[in-house]
Amino acid sequence: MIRTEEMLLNVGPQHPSTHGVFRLVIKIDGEMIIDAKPVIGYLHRGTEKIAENLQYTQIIPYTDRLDYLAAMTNNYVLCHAVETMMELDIPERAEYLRIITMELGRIASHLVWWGTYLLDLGATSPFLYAFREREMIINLLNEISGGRLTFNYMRVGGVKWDAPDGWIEKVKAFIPYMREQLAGYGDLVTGNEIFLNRVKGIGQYTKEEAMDYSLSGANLRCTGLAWDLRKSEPYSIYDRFSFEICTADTGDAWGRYQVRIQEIEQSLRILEQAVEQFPETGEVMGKVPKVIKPPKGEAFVRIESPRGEIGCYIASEGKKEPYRLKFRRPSFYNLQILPKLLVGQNMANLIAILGAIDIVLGEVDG
Amino acid sequence: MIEGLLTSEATWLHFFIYFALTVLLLFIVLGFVTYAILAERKVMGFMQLRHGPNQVGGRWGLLQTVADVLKLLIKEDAIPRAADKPLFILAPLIAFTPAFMVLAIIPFTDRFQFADIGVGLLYYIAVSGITTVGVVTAGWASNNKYALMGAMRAAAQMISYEIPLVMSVIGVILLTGSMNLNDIVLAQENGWYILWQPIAFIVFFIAAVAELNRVPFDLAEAESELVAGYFVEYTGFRWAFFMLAEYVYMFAMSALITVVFLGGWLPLPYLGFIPGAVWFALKFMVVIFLLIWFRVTFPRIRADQLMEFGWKVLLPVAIANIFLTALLKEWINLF
Amino acid sequence: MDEKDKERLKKEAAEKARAAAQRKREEREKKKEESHDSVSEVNQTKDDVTSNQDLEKQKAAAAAKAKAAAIAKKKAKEAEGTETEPTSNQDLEKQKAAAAAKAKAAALAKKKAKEAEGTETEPTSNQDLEKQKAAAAAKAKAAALAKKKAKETEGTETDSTSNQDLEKQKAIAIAKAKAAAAAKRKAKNANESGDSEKAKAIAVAKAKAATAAKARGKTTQAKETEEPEPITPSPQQPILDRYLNIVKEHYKDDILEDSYINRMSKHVPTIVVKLEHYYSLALLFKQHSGLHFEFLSELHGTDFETYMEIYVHLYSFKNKQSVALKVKMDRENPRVDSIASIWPGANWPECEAYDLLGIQFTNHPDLHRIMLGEDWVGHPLRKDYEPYDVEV
Amino acid sequence: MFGLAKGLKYTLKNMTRKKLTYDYPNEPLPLPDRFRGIQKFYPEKCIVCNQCANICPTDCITLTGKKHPDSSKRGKIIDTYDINFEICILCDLCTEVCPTEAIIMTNQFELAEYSRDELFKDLVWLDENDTQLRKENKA
Repeated sequence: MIRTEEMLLNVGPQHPSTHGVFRLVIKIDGEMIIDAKPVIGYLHRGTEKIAENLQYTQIIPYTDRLDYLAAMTNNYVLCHAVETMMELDIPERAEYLRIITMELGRIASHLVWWGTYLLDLGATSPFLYAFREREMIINLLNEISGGRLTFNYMRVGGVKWDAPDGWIEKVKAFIPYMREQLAGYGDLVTGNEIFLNRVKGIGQYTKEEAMDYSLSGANLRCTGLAWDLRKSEPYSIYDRFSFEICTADTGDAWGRYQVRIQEIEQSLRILEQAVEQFPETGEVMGKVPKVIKPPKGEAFVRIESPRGEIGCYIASEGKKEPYRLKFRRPSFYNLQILPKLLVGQNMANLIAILGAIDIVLGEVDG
Repeated sequence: MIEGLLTSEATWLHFFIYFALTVLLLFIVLGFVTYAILAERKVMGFMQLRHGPNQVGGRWGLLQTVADVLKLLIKEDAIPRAADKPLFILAPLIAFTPAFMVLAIIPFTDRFQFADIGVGLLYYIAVSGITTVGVVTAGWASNNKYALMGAMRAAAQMISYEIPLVMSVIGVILLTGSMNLNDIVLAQENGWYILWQPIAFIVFFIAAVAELNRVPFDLAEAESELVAGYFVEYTGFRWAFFMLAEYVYMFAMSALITVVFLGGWLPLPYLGFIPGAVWFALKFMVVIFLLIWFRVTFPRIRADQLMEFGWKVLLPVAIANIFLTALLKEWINLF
Repeated sequence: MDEKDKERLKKEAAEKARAAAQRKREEREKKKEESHDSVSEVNQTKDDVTSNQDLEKQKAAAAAKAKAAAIAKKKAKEAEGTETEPTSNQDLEKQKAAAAAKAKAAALAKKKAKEAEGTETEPTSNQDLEKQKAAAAAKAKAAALAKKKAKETEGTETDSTSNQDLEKQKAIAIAKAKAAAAAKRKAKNANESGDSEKAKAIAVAKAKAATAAKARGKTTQAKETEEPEPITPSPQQPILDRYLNIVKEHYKDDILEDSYINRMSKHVPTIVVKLEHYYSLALLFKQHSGLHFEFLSELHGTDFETYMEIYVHLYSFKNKQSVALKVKMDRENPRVDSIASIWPGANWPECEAYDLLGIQFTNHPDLHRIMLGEDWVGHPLRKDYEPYDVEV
Repeated sequence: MFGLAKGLKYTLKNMTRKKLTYDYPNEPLPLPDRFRGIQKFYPEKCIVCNQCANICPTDCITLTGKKHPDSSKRGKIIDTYDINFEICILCDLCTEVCPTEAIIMTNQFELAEYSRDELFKDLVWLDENDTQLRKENKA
């Protein structure tokens, strides 16, 4: 028997594969992980505290910076919470614009995940292919909102801008293009034996464990539970579109991969229907009081972000500023299961597991 | 001609001629490394819908690597305080020197070869193994956990893949009856060994990629896992030495593959008017391109899978190939 | 004037690191008031801004300003008080906190006594000025809180307000007005004794705030009494009833503080449980087949100034139903059972609540300051949080 | 093995495709009209209503007004106007609330400076920042 010594290894906060400033203190025996302890908070900016001194409109730019890969859904969840409290009616056209931008954002977010995950696994090219498509989405969103990453597009009661001329046509043209590229992704990665060996059976958990750990999004659906708030608790106008909840039944990184790739397809389906049904004319801003003051009380709403269930809790005193604002940040909840998954794995799997959870540190740290 | 110098009278003149030729080779190799890096970046760029380097040295970025090397040379030489200093300094040299030593036995053309020794193939494999020592030394001396893990991975990988590498060429040696690289090339006049020994070629190529620590076998420096693996603490010209060693090995290994399986400088039928050096260069470049292409396409294999693949797949296949070749040879000899 | 103003501001900044925004607003507001051409002129040039809005803003700013000033002053005084004690630098923060707590407790007690009496003890001696001031501030605050509470109960009780309620509110309003008056008087005293401007501002602001609050209270009261809202039973009501029945089956005594449908939050059935039964009810919620809330969607805490609250949003995939479980606890020593052993997903959210609000979770597997680090002083999401180091 | 071959084919096919990179510093990036770049300020349009400073989520705008020099006219004119680009998040809210469109966004986004102090832009700088202006400020 060889005498081995355990050592403590700091993965991060500056590590190429932790997707931000995330630190993981692992105890390893050789390359085998015995214990893992995530350390977060390096990107904590106190959004919730800041928000207590801001009017609702002023908070929207801050939400952009939580999950900076899918800022549209963050914009939406805040507006949705306030609108639910105030029982506002949103104009049809604004709802469609919201859906279209959110689904575009979802595709963009999944593309970034796809690219960076493959980068974690050592393949450099998928990253650049994914960013080729993402760049097109970003350009579309830039055109409509004026921002490439932090859109600040939605407002309580509607959206800031109407779609510019020809924008809907551009989205329309993008859909078949994206489908074609997805097939290419399949050729490049999905069938690749090395890749399959890296992800199959890695980071596996059961449905019960997933529920226990409050996982959501693809992390939950990969265990076979068909749970997507867009379908299960339809908000906005998602009930008008036909699409499927993507699931896999393996509960491992491969399942999560499949779910996310399928979700891109389903988002394209929603987009297709949305641009088809897009109303010709109409307002993009509903009738909203000049100063937004939700009535006294509290509300918690949750919607489906690319990373899972994003929620927003507002306690209002009937003032311009929220008394308490709290975001349920899916990455934060999803990351909790990591130590459990890591024990007994080796270094290479660490990256594969962490990557498959799909965290955004801006969101984890809030 | 060069070979003659080795056996000639030991005079200063001969020594200087030989020395000058060696320096010439050194510069050729350095030139190769410079442009191999550029080519790799360019090809990768093109495959990834980018342009690659195009700022320094015109549209094709011809001076990009030169600029990079200059930058590396004038960079601060940082040695971690807790590092084992003598070993830390020594490690790049240990890793780098064998890379040049193996070049001596490679017959680039029928005349341009520095040492035509009888056991050329064996020499190559034996000497190239020394580099692992340098890598492990670097990993150990850095006093960094990532570096240590990278070094251990490199050592394990090198040992595992050296064996199929050797085993696979035994088929070729059986057919040739010699370990001399010149003989091996000449034996391919009626057909390259890639045709006679396809299994050996595949095994050898895979093992060679692993030996070179290139994607999909780049575990030792796995950027996304171990940050940079064994040379994570190295900067400046010491780091450049590791890089140089890596690319010189790429040069040497591609040359070896060309010699052993692709017929070295031998021309294709009816195209004998093209000089051997050109043929060699062409075949050589195909191999290099293949390596780069792999790098663009594949994800990294996992450490345990790498071991499994080496011992459970490549080695049995290589051994089976030996038997097959032996049978084949006997069968041919019967008639 | 400007210069004076600025100087004062600087002084204030030195003694407190208060949100810069408020200060700025205050300054602007002051200037606006002083210069002859004020809001109305702006209004003339642009019709976007209504005077009403501006007024409101001003009022809010003034109130905020006054509050900030009061807090700062109180703090300074407390610091003074503690100076006599042997202090070492490193202990300072702790002491300050302790002193703050003490002072608060005292104020609370006093306020309570006063409320019970329903009358006001007049400030008697000049030397006690500071104490009185603090008391007055506390009183005003208490009155506001009481009002808030009253409103809350009103809001939650679907039946219309009773006479008793009305009376209580009236009493509160009176008390408040009195408090304001007292504050003003005291401010005058303070004026004579030295720091003039600030105190005046405080008094004015407080008075204004008080009247505004009173007015608001009256209007809401009127509304609520006049038109009892036409209540259509919520579609979720049967579900809540079912929950309550199950809870009743399992507990003999009443373990719930409250239960209602939160119409504002997509009609989610909301249950407020008593602190000591929080854990067992959570366990029941997870394990009972009729409830079966296997998914913890959200857990967070909130500081409601009079109490702390934990809000847990649960969901049952089996029954496709959700529930909001709330528990209230003492603000000064917030302590609650951890439910991380029931839902492992509650682990980090509880750490977050501990970190940002200082809520202690007993039996938590690994309670640590997850966001800010162990060396952070204070709990930022508490409403009385003061940054340890002055912002640069 | 088949999957590997497919991947190789895909990358090889991409080798001859059109390159997608921007030649950025040499050619300006194509940006839409709505792009939120550094603000341009029109001092003559400003009515010192303070709305931009109030709406700013990061409080990076400070401004002061002075009396109109022409005493026959009422109202104020702008005296100083500073934006601190260390903390400005270019959220576009200031231009959204401005009643006279005295402040609008441009397509100018290059803000890198050698010193943080240089990120403090004053009225003159913001006035002179008049290239690539946004054409349509309100939807």
